[in-house]
Amino acid sequence: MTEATTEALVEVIDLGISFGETRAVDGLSFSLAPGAALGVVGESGSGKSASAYALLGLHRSTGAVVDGTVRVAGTDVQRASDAELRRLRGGVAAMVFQDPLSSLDPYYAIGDQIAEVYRVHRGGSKRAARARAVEVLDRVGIPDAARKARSRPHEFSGGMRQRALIAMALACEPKLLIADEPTTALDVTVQAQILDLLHGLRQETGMGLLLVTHDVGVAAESVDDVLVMRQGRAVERGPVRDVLGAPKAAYTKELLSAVPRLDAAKPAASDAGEPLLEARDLRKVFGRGKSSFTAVDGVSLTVRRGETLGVVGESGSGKTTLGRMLVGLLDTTSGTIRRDGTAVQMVFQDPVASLNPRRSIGESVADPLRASGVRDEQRIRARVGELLERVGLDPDRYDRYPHEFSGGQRQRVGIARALAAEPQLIVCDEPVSALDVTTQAHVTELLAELQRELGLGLVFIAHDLAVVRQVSDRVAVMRRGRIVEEGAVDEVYGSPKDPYTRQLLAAVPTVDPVLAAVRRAARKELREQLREQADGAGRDEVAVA
Amino acid sequence: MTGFLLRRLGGAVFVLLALSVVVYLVFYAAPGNVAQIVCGERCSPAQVAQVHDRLQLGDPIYVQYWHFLQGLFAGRDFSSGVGVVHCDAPCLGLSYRQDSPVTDILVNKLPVTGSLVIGAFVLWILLGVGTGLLSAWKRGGAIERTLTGLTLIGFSTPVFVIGLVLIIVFCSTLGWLPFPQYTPFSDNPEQWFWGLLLPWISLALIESAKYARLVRSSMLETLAEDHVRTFRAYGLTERAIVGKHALRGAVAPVIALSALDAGSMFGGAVLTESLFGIQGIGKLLVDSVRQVDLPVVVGVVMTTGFFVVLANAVADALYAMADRRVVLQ
Amino acid sequence: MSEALLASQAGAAQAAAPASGARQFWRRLRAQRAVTVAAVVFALLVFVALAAPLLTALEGQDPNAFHPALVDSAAGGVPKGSFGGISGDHWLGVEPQTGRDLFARLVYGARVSLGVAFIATLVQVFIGVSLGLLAALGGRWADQVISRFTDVVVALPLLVIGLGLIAIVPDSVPRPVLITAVIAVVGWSGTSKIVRSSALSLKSLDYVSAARLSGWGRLAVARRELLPALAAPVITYGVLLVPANVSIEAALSFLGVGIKPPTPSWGQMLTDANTWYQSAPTYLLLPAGFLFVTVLSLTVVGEGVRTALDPRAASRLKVGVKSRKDAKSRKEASK
Amino acid sequence: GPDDSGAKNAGGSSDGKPQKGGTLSVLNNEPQTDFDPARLYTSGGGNVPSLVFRTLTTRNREAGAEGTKVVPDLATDTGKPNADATVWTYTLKDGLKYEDGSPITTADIKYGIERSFAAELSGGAPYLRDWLVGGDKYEGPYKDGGKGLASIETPDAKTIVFHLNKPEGEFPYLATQTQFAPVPKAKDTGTKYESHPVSSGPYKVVKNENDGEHLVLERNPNWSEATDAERKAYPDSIDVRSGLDASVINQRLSASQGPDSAAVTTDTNLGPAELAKVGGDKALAGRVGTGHFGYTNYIAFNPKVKPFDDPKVRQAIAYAVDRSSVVNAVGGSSLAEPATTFLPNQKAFGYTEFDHFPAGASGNAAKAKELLKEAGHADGLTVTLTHSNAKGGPKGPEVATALQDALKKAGITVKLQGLEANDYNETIQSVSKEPGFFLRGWGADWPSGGPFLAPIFDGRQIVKDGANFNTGLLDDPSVNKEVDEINKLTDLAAAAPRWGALDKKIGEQAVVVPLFHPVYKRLVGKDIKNVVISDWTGVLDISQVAVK
Ligand SMILES: Nc1ncnc2c1ncn2[C@@H]1O[C@H](COP(=O)(O)OP(=O)(O)OP(=O)(O)O)[C@@H](O)[C@H]1O
Ligand SMILES: Nc1ncnc2c1ncn2[C@@H]1O[C@H](COP(=O)(O)OP(=O)(O)OP(=O)(O)O)[C@@H](O)[C@H]1O
Ligand SMILES: [Mg+2]
Ligand SMILES: [Mg+2]
Repeated sequence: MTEATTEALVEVIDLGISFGETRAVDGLSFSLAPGAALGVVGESGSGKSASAYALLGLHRSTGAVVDGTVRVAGTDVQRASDAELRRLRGGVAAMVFQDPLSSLDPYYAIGDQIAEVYRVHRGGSKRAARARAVEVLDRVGIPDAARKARSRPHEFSGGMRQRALIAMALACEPKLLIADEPTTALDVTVQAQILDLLHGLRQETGMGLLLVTHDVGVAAESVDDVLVMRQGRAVERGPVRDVLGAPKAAYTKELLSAVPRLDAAKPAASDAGEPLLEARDLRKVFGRGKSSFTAVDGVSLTVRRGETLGVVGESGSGKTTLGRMLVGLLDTTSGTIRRDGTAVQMVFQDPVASLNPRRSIGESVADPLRASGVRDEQRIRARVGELLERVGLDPDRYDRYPHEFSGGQRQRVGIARALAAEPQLIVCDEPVSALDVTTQAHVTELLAELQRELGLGLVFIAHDLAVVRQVSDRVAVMRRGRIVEEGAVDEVYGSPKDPYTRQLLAAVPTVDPVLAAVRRAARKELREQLREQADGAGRDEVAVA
Repeated sequence: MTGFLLRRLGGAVFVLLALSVVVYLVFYAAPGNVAQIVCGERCSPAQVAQVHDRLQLGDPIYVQYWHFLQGLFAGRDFSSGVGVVHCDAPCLGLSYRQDSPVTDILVNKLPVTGSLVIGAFVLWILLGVGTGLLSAWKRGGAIERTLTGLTLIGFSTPVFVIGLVLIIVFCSTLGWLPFPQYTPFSDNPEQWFWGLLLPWISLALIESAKYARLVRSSMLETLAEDHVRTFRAYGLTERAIVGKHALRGAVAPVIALSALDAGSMFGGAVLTESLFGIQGIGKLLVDSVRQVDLPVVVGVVMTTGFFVVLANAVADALYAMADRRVVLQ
Repeated sequence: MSEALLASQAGAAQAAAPASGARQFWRRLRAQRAVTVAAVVFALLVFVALAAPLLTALEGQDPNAFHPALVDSAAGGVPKGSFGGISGDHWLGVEPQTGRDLFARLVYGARVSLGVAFIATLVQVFIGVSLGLLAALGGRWADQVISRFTDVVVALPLLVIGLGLIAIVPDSVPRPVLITAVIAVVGWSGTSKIVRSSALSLKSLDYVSAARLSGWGRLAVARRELLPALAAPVITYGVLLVPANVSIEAALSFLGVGIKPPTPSWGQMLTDANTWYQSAPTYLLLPAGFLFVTVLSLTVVGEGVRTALDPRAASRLKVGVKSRKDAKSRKEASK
Repeated sequence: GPDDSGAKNAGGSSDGKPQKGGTLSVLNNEPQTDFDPARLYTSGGGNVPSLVFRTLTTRNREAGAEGTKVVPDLATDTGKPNADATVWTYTLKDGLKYEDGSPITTADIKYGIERSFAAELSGGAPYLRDWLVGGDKYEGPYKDGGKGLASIETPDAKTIVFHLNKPEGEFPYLATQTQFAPVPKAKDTGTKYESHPVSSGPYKVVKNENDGEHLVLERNPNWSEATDAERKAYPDSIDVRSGLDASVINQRLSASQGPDSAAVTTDTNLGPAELAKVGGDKALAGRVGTGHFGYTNYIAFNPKVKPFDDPKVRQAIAYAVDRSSVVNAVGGSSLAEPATTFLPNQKAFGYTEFDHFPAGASGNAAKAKELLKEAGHADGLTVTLTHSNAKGGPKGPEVATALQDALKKAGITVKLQGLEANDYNETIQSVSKEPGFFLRGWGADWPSGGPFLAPIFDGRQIVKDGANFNTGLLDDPSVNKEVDEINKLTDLAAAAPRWGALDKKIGEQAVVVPLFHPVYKRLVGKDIKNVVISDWTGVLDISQVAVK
């Protein structure tokens, strides 16, 4: 039963997790002291999320088999009663899920959901809980939090939903925060802000942090120790400085060398061809009357054959909305889009929602093929298998269902599906945000290859500036529904004109932990500056971390 | 919103007219000599002919229908023998058998059926959703199996069996409840309630089974979704998760179905009404069909139609409120 | 590539390639023992219905033969003897008033009730799903037209429809066909409403958008993406249509468009038996029991199908997990 | 029947003399939709209506066979006929008043009768139209320009004279019907009159909700016991609720809780299932009243349809009929008595026992087969039996299937054709559409052979283009003549045996096969006293019932 062991907040010994015949985690051991931060990096599908789940006993009665010992804040998670587990969950240890976009109840206001969770652990009146919800939403940088707290999840952008989930976790002031890829949908400034917030909380409240991430830079900025995972096992473990500075394991070295660099540009693009898509003066207004909100405001752009247009920008700036309008999934409020029969596809930002849970991923990928009239089963299977393989998935998993895949794997399924029909234009909405750097490199390479071969046009929405630079010919920077800067990628990155672009570039995390600390201090200063500016302009959309 | 209302209004007019046309056509084709039935078995052919004339049955069907439409929009006059009965504008005609305006008859019956339906509705929603909730919460256990069994018994037993058993047990044998009887609410609310309790219960027992099953299955679907995992991971009790988050996912089909059931029940829960001696619209319909009292049948069917349309409009509005992703059409 | 099939690490021999969707469905279905039992029960009922002449021949009774001597005429016609006159000749006793053999009437009744009610249910579900989907996906006009048409059908009482049919349909149309058609026509609206409302919710989901982008038409999107998700409520509701249809069939016989007497059906037996439940309880309990067993077995099968349709249920059902150790550790884990 | 008079075994549980006061509840199935004396079609003035409407004559309110007699009501006697019974004269008693205290005059009775000719107020019995001189042409007081019907004379306010177009010795029976109730012309509101008819009887209408669904009657202060020898009027008020389900009525009466202890029903029999229960309960059995109303259910043939044109086929069917299963189908021997005569077995009808085609209790298949063979149907015969779809009724599928099974034994294959009730009536009552073989029932408008036999077997009553009841299309001059002869008799006791003889004679032709006579079994509340069941109505007379 519960012993009064204070030393370790988390104690994992010889953890193993099997899903049926798949052994996802095997012999994993680590511990975490109160107030400490452990980063878990590694290959997509290496069992990071599965291990994180085990800390809260979330595998219980799902059919997954867990062995080994897991102790969190003195509670033996494996043996704890349901009531004990409930006390642990949220109150002692809170979790931010990897797929934040589908992790909120679509029917309830976001503020209410946070308030509900808060009241379970902290009690108090409904009013107080709502106020707390607004407070934490504000802390994670949701502009106009009091009003936005009344929105339903579908009215939030991807990054906003992710932040709402972080807010939910923080609302209860847990002793341990398990954050599974908490910043995948955030632009670098907001990401930095969140990471700083977590850092601050650790210092203030002694919160322990288990940060699962594929972004080595993020890990470098926020944790003390790193655990590198591959194929369900730990391959290397140690202080962040040592592991990232002088990696021992071959895999770690490989990983580090694959980290995209801000200065690595795309190899000279083939000559841009005729325009595939032309958008003029796009506007999108959600809602009506007083509660209306202009998500996209007068955006014009052109995408040509064989060209990649990178779109970066603030979370909630209208990137997804724009992307959906471009492919025709969303009606425009005004403006025109000329597609001229271009075959378009989209990689959705939320890989969970974009896959039908009842159809095997092979079938989902095969969908565009079948739609285009291919009937030969053999051919379909072969083609799908090839696509799966090219995005780094085992073709034998054709008949598996989405819930059997890790976050990064699902994202790749989505890419494979978009590629299946050989479209002329793909709008990729954060297509590699959940992928470890090696896989990421692999996928971007694949896209580049197809672009060369087929003259594919790409709209590449991402928050990772390095990746965008790597894949794009031109880049557009969005903020508050507008394109604030657009141009050839080298120009924008080399000599940014808009202050916002400059701020973005400054916020890119670095792999060097020492440099990271220096940057953090610099950011704080910049933020203060910016706030003064904003105050002066009568705006206060920059949240205070 | 105004667009929605206007469209619905147009829809309602269409539904009501379509219903009246269908009823006219059916009764035109159906067997049964109205004049003979109204006059009585032993009327002579001459007397039958007089009645035939009096009811204007000799006119071709479209003329009769035209008169009906005229009555609907402009009112009509009828002879009472000693004088003239005027029937005001939304006039559905005069009952062949009762010689009073159909609208008056319906207005008398509406509170009766209304009381029955509204009470039963509240009860069956509570019972159905409650049972569904409980069986989703306690899924896989003995409680769930018992509940499933009970709801299915409820559903596969006809109302006259359930109703009669209830009467015998609670009224005759135990004497806990008075024998069901309709007392207008305005006369005596307490008697109204006690007199209608058993009819409500019997209807609810039968109707609720559907809702219980449906709620349960929708909830199980929702429980498999990702967002439920979030609340589990935040230590919410299974009860809270089932009762709040999973239930919300089950709301859509419940709203849709209850609108349908409540609306169509305004056309009368015929069996329930006749078993419990509640003289509502259902009983009126059966009697009128039997007596080939066309104006009343048209009136009843149009009333039902009206409530069906109304209930659906309310349901759609509610539904759009419940799920903001759905736009009101 | 980097994809890790970790099975080998777990020491398991080369894992069999996962089966195709349909095969997995069957696997998940078969993993539920209650479903197998229920399916057998239902199959037995169907067999009883099909083999009615054989079974009654075995008993040696005719479903329509009167036995006035077996009932107590002065007491209103209650069957003589205990338990509704159960004897070696009359396995389940006899009907009050007429003395007809209950067993024979029940097994013959199964033909009508299962045949008509079941087929009608299928037709209702088909119409309901089609129209519901059309309303949800076909745009504003289609929705308006279908919804209002549904209102008209809902508002038309069975009585009026019955009368209309008596007038229109010639006698040459076989009764069972007519009944099935009538029941189907009056009873699809619930399904259609449920399908419409669920489809409206579903159609805003990303995976539906993805399918649309793939180039599928509305119909194909509905069939491929929405239908599987709609199966749960539709099956649940559809199962309940069976007893409802049995009652409609009984009601239709009042209107003269039902099965012609003396052919028995459960619905009519229930209707006739209603006042008898104090004096001759078996008369009511037997058809009620048969109907209940039918509905229960269908419910369990439906529930099983619903579960099996959900791939996420596979792990819960532990399909493919054979190791005993797993089961043990799971037990531990859950306490 | 003579052997089981309802009054003997029925009665309340508490003893003592009946007292005035209290409220009597009437729990009924059918609402009193017609409460206009012109529209009512009742035997002997009806049960509830006769509390409000007094008529020239009325039925004798005595138990059993005594109750089949006609006695004076408003009139001083049962009528004075002229020599050939074509003119009938009545004189009113003194001191007769309406509920508002105004006097009742013969002009009002004449007006009441005239009203019944109006198309607006149709529904009554056909006799006035058929018997009164000029009755077939008269269209009622609303259309006659104030002239009235000349064949009714009111020489003064107390005297009324009826001129008939043929001798009718049974006119006093007719004068019991509600059309003979006075209606003051000034108070006539046409079709609306029924909502508040002016009372001449011991009770007046104080509430009439939803077309007779709920009636409340209270004492009429202007009714004088002295002028009314028949109605006892014990309760102070009477509350009539209708639209109740038969099984619920019987439940309520047997439970007898609260106001239901002072409740009766005038229209709901014990059902077969309930009989079985009542049989096992002594206390309950003591509260059951048994009565007989003159009614016969029978098989009707249309001799114009093959093979029923052949008397042998009809006789074969008569032999093959299994009356015990038919009786069982309608509720068993307590609710029906097998019938071999068309006339009910009551003296008033002139019942004469006969069984021309003895089938025994369960049919004589051998004899039937023999006859079929003679008729040339040695290999059996297939016929269609048309029946009503109304469940549980005497013309419904239950009886039809019982017959089907019985005839099968005689080698007759019966196909069933069920029709919806309206359709059924219209079909069997139409000379052109009439099927060959169907189920039918006939009840007496008053307890005499006349209204029982004439409509069914009198060839002059065949209605070619309307509702016809002579379903056998029998037009036998000797039958017609005998009907006329008996109608001339004003000595009803002498007339009765002649009706019986006529029945026996007609029976030989097998144009109908009598099946059974229904028996009424009615439960009363436990506080009900003075239960009187006459053979005229077969049910307890609520004008005699007391609740204290
Ligand atoms: N329910 C499940 N059934 C079967 N296999 C599963 C299930 N959940 C996860 N897996 C498998 O277990 C492995 C580990 O998954 P996990 O989600 O922990 O990966 P991860 O390290 O978080 O990867 P990513 O970075 O892509 O999110 C993957 O190979 C995945 O396919
Ligand atoms: N259906 C909707 N109703 C109301 N507001 C919406 C809706 N969808 C999006 N919004 C709002 O529009 C803005 C832009 O959203 P969008 O999803 O396009 O952002 P984004 O640039 O993709 O952000 P992220 O990088 O966080 O995904 C957000 O402020 C969001 O709240
Ligand atoms: Mg993961
Ligand atoms: Mg987005």
